[in-house]
Formats: sequence, structure tokens, C-alpha cells
Amino acid sequence: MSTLHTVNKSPFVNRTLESCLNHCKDGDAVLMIEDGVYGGLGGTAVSAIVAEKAGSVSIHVLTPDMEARGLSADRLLDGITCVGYDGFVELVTKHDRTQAWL
Amino acid sequence: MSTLHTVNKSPFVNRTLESCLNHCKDGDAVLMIEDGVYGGLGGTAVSAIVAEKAGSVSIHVLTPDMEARGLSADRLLDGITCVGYDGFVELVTKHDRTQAWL
Amino acid sequence: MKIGVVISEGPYTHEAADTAYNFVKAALTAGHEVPRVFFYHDGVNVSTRLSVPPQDERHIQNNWTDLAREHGIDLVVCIAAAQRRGILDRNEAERQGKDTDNIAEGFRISGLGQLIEMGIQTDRLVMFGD
Amino acid sequence: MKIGVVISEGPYTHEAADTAYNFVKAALTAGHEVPRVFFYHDGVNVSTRLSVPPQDERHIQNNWTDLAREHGIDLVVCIAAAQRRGILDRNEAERQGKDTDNIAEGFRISGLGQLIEMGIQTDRLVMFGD
Amino acid sequence: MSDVKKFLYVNRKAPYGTIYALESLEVVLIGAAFDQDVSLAFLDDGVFQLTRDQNTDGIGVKNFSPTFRALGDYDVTRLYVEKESLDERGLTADDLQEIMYEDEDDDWAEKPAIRIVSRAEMTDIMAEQDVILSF
Amino acid sequence: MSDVKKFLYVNRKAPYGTIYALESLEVVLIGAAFDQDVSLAFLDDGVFQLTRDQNTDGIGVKNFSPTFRALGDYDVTRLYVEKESLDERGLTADDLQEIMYEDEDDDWAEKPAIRIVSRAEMTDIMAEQDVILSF
Repeated sequence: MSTLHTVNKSPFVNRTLESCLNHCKDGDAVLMIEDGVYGGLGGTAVSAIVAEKAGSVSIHVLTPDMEARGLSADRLLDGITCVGYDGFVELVTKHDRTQAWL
Repeated sequence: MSTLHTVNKSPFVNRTLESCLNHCKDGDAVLMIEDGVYGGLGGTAVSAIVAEKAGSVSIHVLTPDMEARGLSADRLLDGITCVGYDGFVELVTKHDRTQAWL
Repeated sequence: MKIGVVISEGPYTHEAADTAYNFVKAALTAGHEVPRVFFYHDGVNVSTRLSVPPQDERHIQNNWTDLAREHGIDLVVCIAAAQRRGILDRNEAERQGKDTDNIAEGFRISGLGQLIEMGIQTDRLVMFGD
Repeated sequence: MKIGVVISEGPYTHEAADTAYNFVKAALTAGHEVPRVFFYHDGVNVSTRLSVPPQDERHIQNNWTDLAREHGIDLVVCIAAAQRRGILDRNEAERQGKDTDNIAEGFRISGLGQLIEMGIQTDRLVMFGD
Repeated sequence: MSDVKKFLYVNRKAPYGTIYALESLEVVLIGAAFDQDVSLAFLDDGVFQLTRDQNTDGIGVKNFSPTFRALGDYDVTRLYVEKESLDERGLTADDLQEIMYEDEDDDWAEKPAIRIVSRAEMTDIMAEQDVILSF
Repeated sequence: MSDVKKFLYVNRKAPYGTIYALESLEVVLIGAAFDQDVSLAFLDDGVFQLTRDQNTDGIGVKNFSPTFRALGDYDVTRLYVEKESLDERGLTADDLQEIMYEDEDDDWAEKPAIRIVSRAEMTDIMAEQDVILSF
């Protein structure tokens, strides 16, 4: 049994990503969408807290939201996976529930 | 010449109060309104950054928003002033411009 | 799988209605069923037929109306949230003594029970909001 | 003093329209002038006449309509923001081929120039939003 | 799967500044009629929804906090409140309203509906649910 | 007071997730007709509005970032970008679009409109304004 968590807020402004990561269990997945994709960037003020969790939790970013914001995949932290809307659907079905961190 | 800054977001979720305080000049005023009033509380995870600024900048909270949220004035940090909507208007007219930290 | 979707923010103002739209299309393409989309909070504003976005922007309400028609999706707008925000169908307009309604084709106004029912009857619930 | 006011969020959803209302009343009581309130972003949704909040809640649109009538406040709704969100007056509805309008008494739809003009002509500008 | 699903309402936002807290409560009240297994979670700024002595006369907005005390009548008897969220905000359990319910399995004894839990416990509660509604 | 006021548009939000960035730009374009002294400030997540290579095809939303490059034609020639905000986000000036304008006071020489400033400088710029519009 595992959960897909979605985060749609920028971690530089809003502490929601932090709260989400604090409530993940091993084997859960986090998908960053909309302004949440900034949370996947390397070399930022919040990269460390994401990198720390990236081992026990699988972390994904939504590619179309990355591209809209001019961010290429090579800016992402190691271990983060890019998915499209089809991958989003797969994550939803693969995990037992989805929790939106609104 | 001085500025009235208004902040309407909870500092526990959103870093806007922090950004506002980082852009205040000596003699400016900060008014916490709506969910921003939580920023005036003592003994919290963000009290220190507010207390540090409370000398050079005058800090106010909007009483009706405090009361709505069940917060009494004795929970506020030292040096913070309570004002009503009339005091809000006075702050607006007394300072040369108002900057809303939306 | 049956996937239920909730949209909690208004069109254009927030990306939620766009992300949900792209998600639902992908779910349908993958062979899943999306029996219902529930519009709550400012999400109810997606359902107005009076929206006139600039020609070079997407038409969010039309997109939903078309998708629902094509795939038989039940687009439910919460009545309590809709009343506060000025979204009415003909029945509601008459009942409230208003001179007009403004809901678009393909959307229907109903109660919050439809949200709970969707939670019970679907395999997954996905929320889009702020 | 002349104080201009901007409201950037929708009614009920966000406290902005309430805070602005209480602020404007206090400004008028203190003898200041509030020549115009400009509604932008989701703030345009304050102006719908179709809102039907529960009996025991405040009626935000009515409050603004009444205050504006009493004090001669110019309530201006941004046309570009209004079009996206489905707020129309009769002229706009006809021009866009829509079967109805939904704007309330006391509000008028106009361009963003009215916001800039307000900034130029008032002594202070106060924004309420999210 | 049984006919009864576990529903969790997650409340993370402060009251009055935005409508989410009020409209969340409206879902809880309607949802109570569906005989599901319902819990409420309050974390982050959501804990502010439960403070005592809310008085909204000054802002002209309806005070909905008394409604929480009626939840017991709707058989909503579990309100989980995260301790770490209280601590960060300088709050203790004493700052929250008293919300009681009558336990039908214990001869209708009056019991507190609010249960203060740790972040780790909250994480476990979330992971046990079938449906999570976020406000 | 002179007839010309100093207007500052403060942009603190990321593009596309919400509409504020786009609707801010719409005000700037209209406001340009009023012959005021106009500057734009980008700080906090607002700096993300100016990134290069934005491509919104995948989300189905209009890409408005090319409009920034047209600001020079509207005599909007000062876009202040806060260095600390870039740093926190792992960005440098090279990650931002090139936005040029022709300086009429310098024989129409092409110059960059984006000026990277420190937080202290941004604070000073804000304190010099007559009207501050926040988005």
C-alpha cells in the first residue's frame, strides 16, 4: 500500500513541499506539477531537503510544466524522473491513493 | 518618506512576510491583516525574524482579524500595536505609499 | 480503472482546470474511465457560458463541454459553492428570483453528495486546486 | 485625501473583498475620499448579480453596490479580466453574441487605463488580494 | 473491498482568510449522511481552525467555528490534530475548542473528539485511508 | 507634485501556475500609454517569469514570455531583477531572456533592459516610488 502525493506550489514561497515530504512513507511517490516543478531543481535553497528524501521516496516532475517554465531536465536533482500526463495517470493507478497537497 | 507594507499571508506557510521584512527601510511600517496576523504571535517558529525587525520598523496587526481567529492581544510579540480599520486608514495616510505584499 | 476528479480553482486564474483537463484526456487515452468531474470552491466558475477569452487563448469551458460530450463525463458543479459565486442553472435562477442563468452546456448543478458518491464509487480520486 | 483601492480576489473565496469593504467604510468615515474601486484578476467576480449566498452570510456584491450608491464610488471592473471569467454587461454580451449579461447595478466594465488613471489621480493606492 | 471506505478530510489552511476551511466543513456535514468511516486531520495552518473564542463580528464574516462542536451529532468523532503543527505556532491543546462526542460503544460516555497526534502518527493515519480530500 | 508619477510593477509570482504574471504584463502594456515613469521589479518567484526557452505547448496555455521582449517598443526600459532571488533559485543572469531597448538619449544605442540589482538596491528602488502595483 502506497500513496502518490502531488505538490503544485513553488517551494521558494510556500512550505507545502516541505510538509508533504515530512508526511511521506517509504515507497511513496511525489509528483511535482504546475508551480511545484521548481521543487525538482538542483542547486537551489531547497534542493537539500528534496535530495534527502529522494532515496526512500520516488520523486517525479511533470515535463509539460517544466517546459512551460523554460526548465530543461538537466537542471533537475539526481534521481528525479520526468513524466508526461500519461506518466501522471500511471502513477495515480500504480499507487493506492492520491493525496493532493493543495 | 516612508512606506506602509501590508502582509496578508500566514508566515507558517508562505515566505511573504520574510520577503517583506527583508525589503523594509528604517521608519517604515508593516501592517499584518487577514491570515497575516499570525505573524504577530509570540513563541512561534517565526517570532524571531519579526522581533528582530520590530525595532527599526513599526509593526501592527489588524484587531478584527485577530479576534476572528480567536487570538488575544496578550499573545502578540512585544512592541506590536493593534489597530482597527480606522488605524489602517491612518497608517495609509501617514506613510507616503502603500505596498501590498500579495 | 475508475478515476474521479475534483477541480477546486477557477479557470485562467489558476492552472488547476488546465492540468485536470490534460490529466483526464491522458486517463481516457490510457483506457481508464472518468465517470465524473466535480467542481468545487472557485472551480465552479469553470462552468459559466459567459466566458470570452482572447482568440489566441484556450477556451477552458468549451474544452470541458466538448470532452464531456465525447466521453460521457458527468460534469457536476456544487450547488452551495455555485450559489455563493453566482453560477446558476435555469431552475436555480427561477427559484432564487434571478432574471437569468449562466451555466454552460454539459455542466449540471447538484449537491456535495455527488462528491462523496464519486469518492465511494471510483478507484482513485485526484484533486486539482490551490 | 484621495484613496484608490484595488481588489484582486474573488468574493467569499478570499477575504480581500471584505477587508477592502471595511477599509473603505473606515476611510469614508474618517473624511477621506474614495473616488474609485478597481476590480482586477478574480476581483471581477465580485460584480456578478447572480450571487446567492446563504441567508446568514454577508452579501458582498450588495454591500458594494449599496456603498457605492451612498458615497458615489466608481466601481470599475476590468474588461479583459472580466471577459476571461464570464462577467459581462449588456453591451459586451451583445458584442460577444452572448444571450445574457450578469453584471450588478453600480458596477461598470472598463479598461485597465482606469487603474492607471486612478494611480495618477489619487494620493494613495491600496491593493487587496492574495 | 467492503462497502465502507475510509475518508480523510485534510485541513491545512487557516480560517477566514480563504474559504477552504468553511467549505471543507460543508463537505464533512453532507458526507456524514453516507455512512463511511470518516476522520478529519488538522495540520499546518489547519490547526488554527480549531482555536477557541473566535469572534468574527469585526470582519463581518460568519463565524463557523461552533459547527465543529456539532460534529459529534453527525457521528464525526475523530479530529486528529498534529502536535508539531501546534508547537510551531505557539499553540497548545488548551488553545483549542473543546469538542465532545458521545461514544455509543461505551454507554454514551462523553469523550473528546480532538486527538493530538505526532507527525509520525499523522503520517500513518494518512496512509490508512481509501479517499483523501484536501482543503 | 509633477504630472509624472513613478510607477513600480512588483512581480513576485511564477508564470503559468497562476494568472498574475500575465495579467500584470497586460497592465504594463496599457499603462505605457500614460507617459508615467515606469519600472518593473522581479523578485522572489517573479524572477521565473523571465526565464529563456519557455514552451507552453504541452500545457495548452499561451506562452506570453515573448511579450517581455516587446516592452522596449512601449518605452518600458527598466526591469529590475533581484540577485538574491536568482541565487536562491539556482539561476543566473544567463538563464534569463535577453530583453533589449533602444536608448533615445544615447543615439538609439541598443541596451539591455534587465538590470540585476541587490536586495538592498531593490529596497531603495521600491522606496522611491509614488505608486506600487503588486502582482
